[in-house]
Amino acid sequence: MTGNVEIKVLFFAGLREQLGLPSIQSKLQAPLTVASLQQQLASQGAPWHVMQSEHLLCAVNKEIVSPEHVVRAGDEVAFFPPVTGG
Amino acid sequence: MTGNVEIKVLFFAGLREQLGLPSIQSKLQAPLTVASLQQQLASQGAPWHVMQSEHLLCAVNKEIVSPEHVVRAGDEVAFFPPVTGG
Amino acid sequence: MFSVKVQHEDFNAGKEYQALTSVGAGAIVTFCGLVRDHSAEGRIDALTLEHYPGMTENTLQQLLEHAGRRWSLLAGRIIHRVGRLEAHQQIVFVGIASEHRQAAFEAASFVMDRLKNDVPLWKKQHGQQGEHWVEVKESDRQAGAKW
Amino acid sequence: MFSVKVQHEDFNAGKEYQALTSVGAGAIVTFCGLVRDHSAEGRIDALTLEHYPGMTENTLQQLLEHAGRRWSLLAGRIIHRVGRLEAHQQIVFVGIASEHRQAAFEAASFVMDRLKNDVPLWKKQHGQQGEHWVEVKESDRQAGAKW
Repeated sequence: MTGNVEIKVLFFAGLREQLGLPSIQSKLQAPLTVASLQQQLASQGAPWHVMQSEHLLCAVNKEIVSPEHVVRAGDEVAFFPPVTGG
Repeated sequence: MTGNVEIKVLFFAGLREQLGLPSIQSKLQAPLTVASLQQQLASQGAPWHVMQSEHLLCAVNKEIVSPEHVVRAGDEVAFFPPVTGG
Repeated sequence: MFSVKVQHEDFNAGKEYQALTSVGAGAIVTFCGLVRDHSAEGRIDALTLEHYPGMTENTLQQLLEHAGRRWSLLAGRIIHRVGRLEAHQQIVFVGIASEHRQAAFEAASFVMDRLKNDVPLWKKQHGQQGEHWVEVKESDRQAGAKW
Repeated sequence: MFSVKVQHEDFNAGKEYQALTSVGAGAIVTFCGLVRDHSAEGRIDALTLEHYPGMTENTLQQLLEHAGRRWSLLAGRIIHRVGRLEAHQQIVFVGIASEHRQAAFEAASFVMDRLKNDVPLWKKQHGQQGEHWVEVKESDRQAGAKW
């Protein structure tokens, strides 16, 4: 699948605060891996450089995925720092 | 210390039932180890032969002791099977 | 058999335990985590717990099911609170019922170790040093990796 | 800090847990043992628990103190019931409060493993096969020896 895909991206905890927003709706060029999505977001200048952190985790449709995971149209993508619950 | 010592001996659980009594008061020749006390009790004929079991535990004054422990006048001695609480 | 709740409201640990007594278990282990009033860095006034609605519940449910495949369990419950929680308040309840104690102890311990590594929940700490997001502890990472 | 009770009356596990929440703990682990309604040999109707008055309490207290030397604990409680207990009734409560969860889990598990080996308590089982004194399980002996 190629062309533009509409993707919702959520941010949580410290990352949400650093970016100053809980989510964005993005039109991006597909096919697209999580790693390249993260890179594209990180390249948008301040404060987006915080997306460069290799410690960030990514979930697609509420399941943890690896950086190689391919994002599809309609997916809900989330980036967040390592978890600290319990 | 030698001579006769007055000792209370308690029995619990299955051992108490096999002997048909919860305790005895005994005058015994001192010095006396737990092992020899157990042997003396066991040699009194039925049903006392059940005291021969090497699985029995012994407490003196409510602390577990080894067979070599020396019993003294006024001690409270208890014999019982391996424990199964919890 | 397995139930999960994510809520701001406090929970009654006694009632949660009671709910586990109806399954004929021989052993019930519960864990409760509470907000401590201090850490190595000083006084703690409160924590704010953030979660990812939907994913947090799913991941907790998967965690109980994972424990249920690994040990022979009769029932399991997790409640995790979110939002601002003051010092000494309850944060999390984990209850595991099984026939024998070893399975209950291990499964409850497993759930807590993995919860701290795998479930989308984040703690912000408010205290003597202002407020900051809690860092991952190396000891928690190791505890999660041992299973 | 450490409290022990041996009694016939039932206990309220929720209240026992509550009593442990006043010490500023970050982690509270509780264990409850209940009378199962079956074993490998068939139906169980009830258990009768016999103890050695005085020694049972002393040994339980020593067990908590031993745990308190081995782990960093804030509080610990044991209640062990004696007399006739029907299927599904509660037998024993162990509650441990500490700053961190690993100490609480390990200490509670240690107390149960050692209780089953060291504390003068004996179970008679009433059920399908009549009544008999419960035999020591090899798995319990091993669990007690591992600490």
